[in-house]
Amino acid sequence: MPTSSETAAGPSIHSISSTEPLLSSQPLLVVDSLLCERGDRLLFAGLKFDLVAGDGIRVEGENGAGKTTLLRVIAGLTQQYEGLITWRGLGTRRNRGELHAEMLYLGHLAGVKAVLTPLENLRWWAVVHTPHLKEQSKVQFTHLLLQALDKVGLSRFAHAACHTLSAGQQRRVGLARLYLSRHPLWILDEPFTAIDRNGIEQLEALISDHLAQGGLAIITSHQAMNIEGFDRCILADYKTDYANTLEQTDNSAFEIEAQY
Amino acid sequence: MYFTSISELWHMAGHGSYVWAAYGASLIVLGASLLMPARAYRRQLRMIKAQSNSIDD
Amino acid sequence: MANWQWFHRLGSPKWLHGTINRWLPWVLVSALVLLSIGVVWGLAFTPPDYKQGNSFRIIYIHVPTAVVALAGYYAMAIAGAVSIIWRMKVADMALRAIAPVGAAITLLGLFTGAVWGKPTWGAYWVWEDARLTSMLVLFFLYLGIMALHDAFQNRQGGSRAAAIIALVGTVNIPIIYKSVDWWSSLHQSASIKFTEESTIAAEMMYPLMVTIPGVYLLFAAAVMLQMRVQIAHSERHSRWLEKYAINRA
Amino acid sequence: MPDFTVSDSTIPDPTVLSRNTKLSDQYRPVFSIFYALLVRDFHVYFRHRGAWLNPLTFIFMVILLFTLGIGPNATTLTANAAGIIWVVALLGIMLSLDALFRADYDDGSLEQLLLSPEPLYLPVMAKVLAHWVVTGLPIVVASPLFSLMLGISGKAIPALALGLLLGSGVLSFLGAIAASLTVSLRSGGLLIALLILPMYVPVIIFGSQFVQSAIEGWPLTATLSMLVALLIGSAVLAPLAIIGGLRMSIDG
Repeated sequence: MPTSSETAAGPSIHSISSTEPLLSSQPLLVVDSLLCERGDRLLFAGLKFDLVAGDGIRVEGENGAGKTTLLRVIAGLTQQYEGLITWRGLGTRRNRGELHAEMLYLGHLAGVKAVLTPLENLRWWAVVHTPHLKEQSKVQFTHLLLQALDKVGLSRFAHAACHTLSAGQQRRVGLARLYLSRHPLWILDEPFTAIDRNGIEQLEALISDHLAQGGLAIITSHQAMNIEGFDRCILADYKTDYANTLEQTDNSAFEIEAQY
Repeated sequence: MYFTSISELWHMAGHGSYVWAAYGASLIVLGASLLMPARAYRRQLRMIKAQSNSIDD
Repeated sequence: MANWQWFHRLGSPKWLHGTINRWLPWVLVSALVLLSIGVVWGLAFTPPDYKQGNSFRIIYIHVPTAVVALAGYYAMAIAGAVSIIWRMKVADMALRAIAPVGAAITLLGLFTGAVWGKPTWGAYWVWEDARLTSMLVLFFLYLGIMALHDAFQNRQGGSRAAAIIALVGTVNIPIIYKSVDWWSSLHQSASIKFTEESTIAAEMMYPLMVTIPGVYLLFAAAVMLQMRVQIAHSERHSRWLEKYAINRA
Repeated sequence: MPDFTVSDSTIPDPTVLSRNTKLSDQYRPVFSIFYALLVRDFHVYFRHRGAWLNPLTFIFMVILLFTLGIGPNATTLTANAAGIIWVVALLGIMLSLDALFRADYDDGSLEQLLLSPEPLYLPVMAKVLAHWVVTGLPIVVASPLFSLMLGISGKAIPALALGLLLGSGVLSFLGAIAASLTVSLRSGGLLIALLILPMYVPVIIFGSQFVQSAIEGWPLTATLSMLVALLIGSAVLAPLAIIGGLRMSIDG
């Protein structure tokens, strides 16, 4: 956990602690009395957790419990929820730009266009999500992209169309984004699927470094993850039926929501 | 009343079929737009009542 | 923050269900009274038009339906805007309720217009009549919204999509109506003149002043009935509805 | 330890951010996003030839069908030529709209685009523009051929091309609204037609009247100015609805 004073000479992920001391204990991401329905099935209600700088949380639940839904709700992709989510104290429903500027989301779909090459896929994504890289010359920018591809072992395929690559390789094009990203909050949905042994170890090392530098991570994964410092959010704890929830959360969600 | 007898009202000097066709259609359409949702509401309430009874007993 | 409470309570289906049950009888009765007075007055007591004869009496149902059809679409757009900006379930329900009722009334307007056209212009469907052609486009706009509602399994998505297309439709309606007017005036042969206002004697217009509000109120009643059905569907798990259903029997 | 900064990079090592200046305030790369998406979509479209060839072949075929249906007699064909070409062009563009967002939706890049912190107005504009270049522009370029097939001659040929240039833009922008609303649905195609054809009424009226008055030598300014107004209006307002539609579609 980096101290809240000036960060050490660490790398330049724009660290969370700021000039006026932001108490590292002050939560950056707060999720409060969250209720989600799928069709007329209640996924979870009253879900609550918060993350301070350097925290990681793993969402656990069997298939269909709502792991992906929860991640999409926090990422702001879904508006169909009751309850409150704040990033840096701002409600994410109304302040989407602030959250998305500092968040990287990797879903089930890698977001890789099969017609394009890995380099082209990274290029347009980097322009959209990592604007600070675009500041320098074209050559320098391409060099950075190739470097990221090299880190996921795709430098030989940088110019091959993605539909010629295997599913695992296509997912790694998605993962290459993590090496370009300087977003404090990472939301990764099943990042370890379809990756080989050393790929998993490399990714685990990357995530733990991200946390070490004061980043936050929300991850779902079927395999065991040996990254320390991860809390657990078990959806089953928040699973209730309709009867006693609608009455009680119906009002509380409205009251809280009204303030942000 | 402008018309002296009911049959005159019905014929309306030749235009009766058009006028009564229009008003007949209006009665059907406006009537249906009121009755159908009313019936659907009662059916839904009966279903809820049946569902709650099955849970209670 | 207190003043926001009533606004949010406005969003709660239980409050709306109570309000509808309180106001529905009044709206329904006054609609039926107004309509029956206006129709009987228009059918039996007003003298026929010197040019069109008795077929002009269809005006007392055609004009109100045409007016309410258009007003219904704008009401839907307002509900859509409210549901997009304040995300209120009630607005979604209103939008979902207005669409079928509006489509039915627009269809009625088309039918009465066509039936009125036969004795007056000699043909059931006269393309040069800009009002009728625009109402046909309006009917397709209503169908588009209903189709969109059905296409989505999750109701929230469907309501959002319908709200957006309703707003886009509202921006387009004036343009559509004006372009159809321009088009019909361009292609109007000398024999059929639609543009100048039909000169109906003043006292023949009075029944209209009664049937128009009558159809408006009936439209409102139908929409309320539809919304009540949706509340009963979406709140079927809630305990307040269960209690209401039981002691209502 | 993966090094976020590139060793010989000239990235200004950002001083520690104060609490309120966040990453999003520092950079405003909106136009570079517009350009990057435009280039990306051109790459995607030109990687497989079907993208711009299909609408064009569709239009030629339907003109053939119309001629077979109406009969080869030149006077009737020319009299209806303007209306035929406009309706056929409209259907050609509308049928190609379903693919506008669907490919991005299916492979997840639409999600990544919508997660951009910058306002989406220009990226959406870029996507519609790229789609228009692939579907609308070929129609405009091929329009002299349609005129010859249906007996339009003289000044009307460039008029048809200009009319289609303006009108196809309106058709693409309005159609993209319906495409954004139905992208998450399996049966999107027909629903797009049902949603957007009523909005195409003004384009059809002024477009075909513009060509008709060119054929008969009437003054063109009235219909031309209406087409320009429709284009500006839809180009400015449609992206707002498209963004709303896309955010709703991935919300499912």
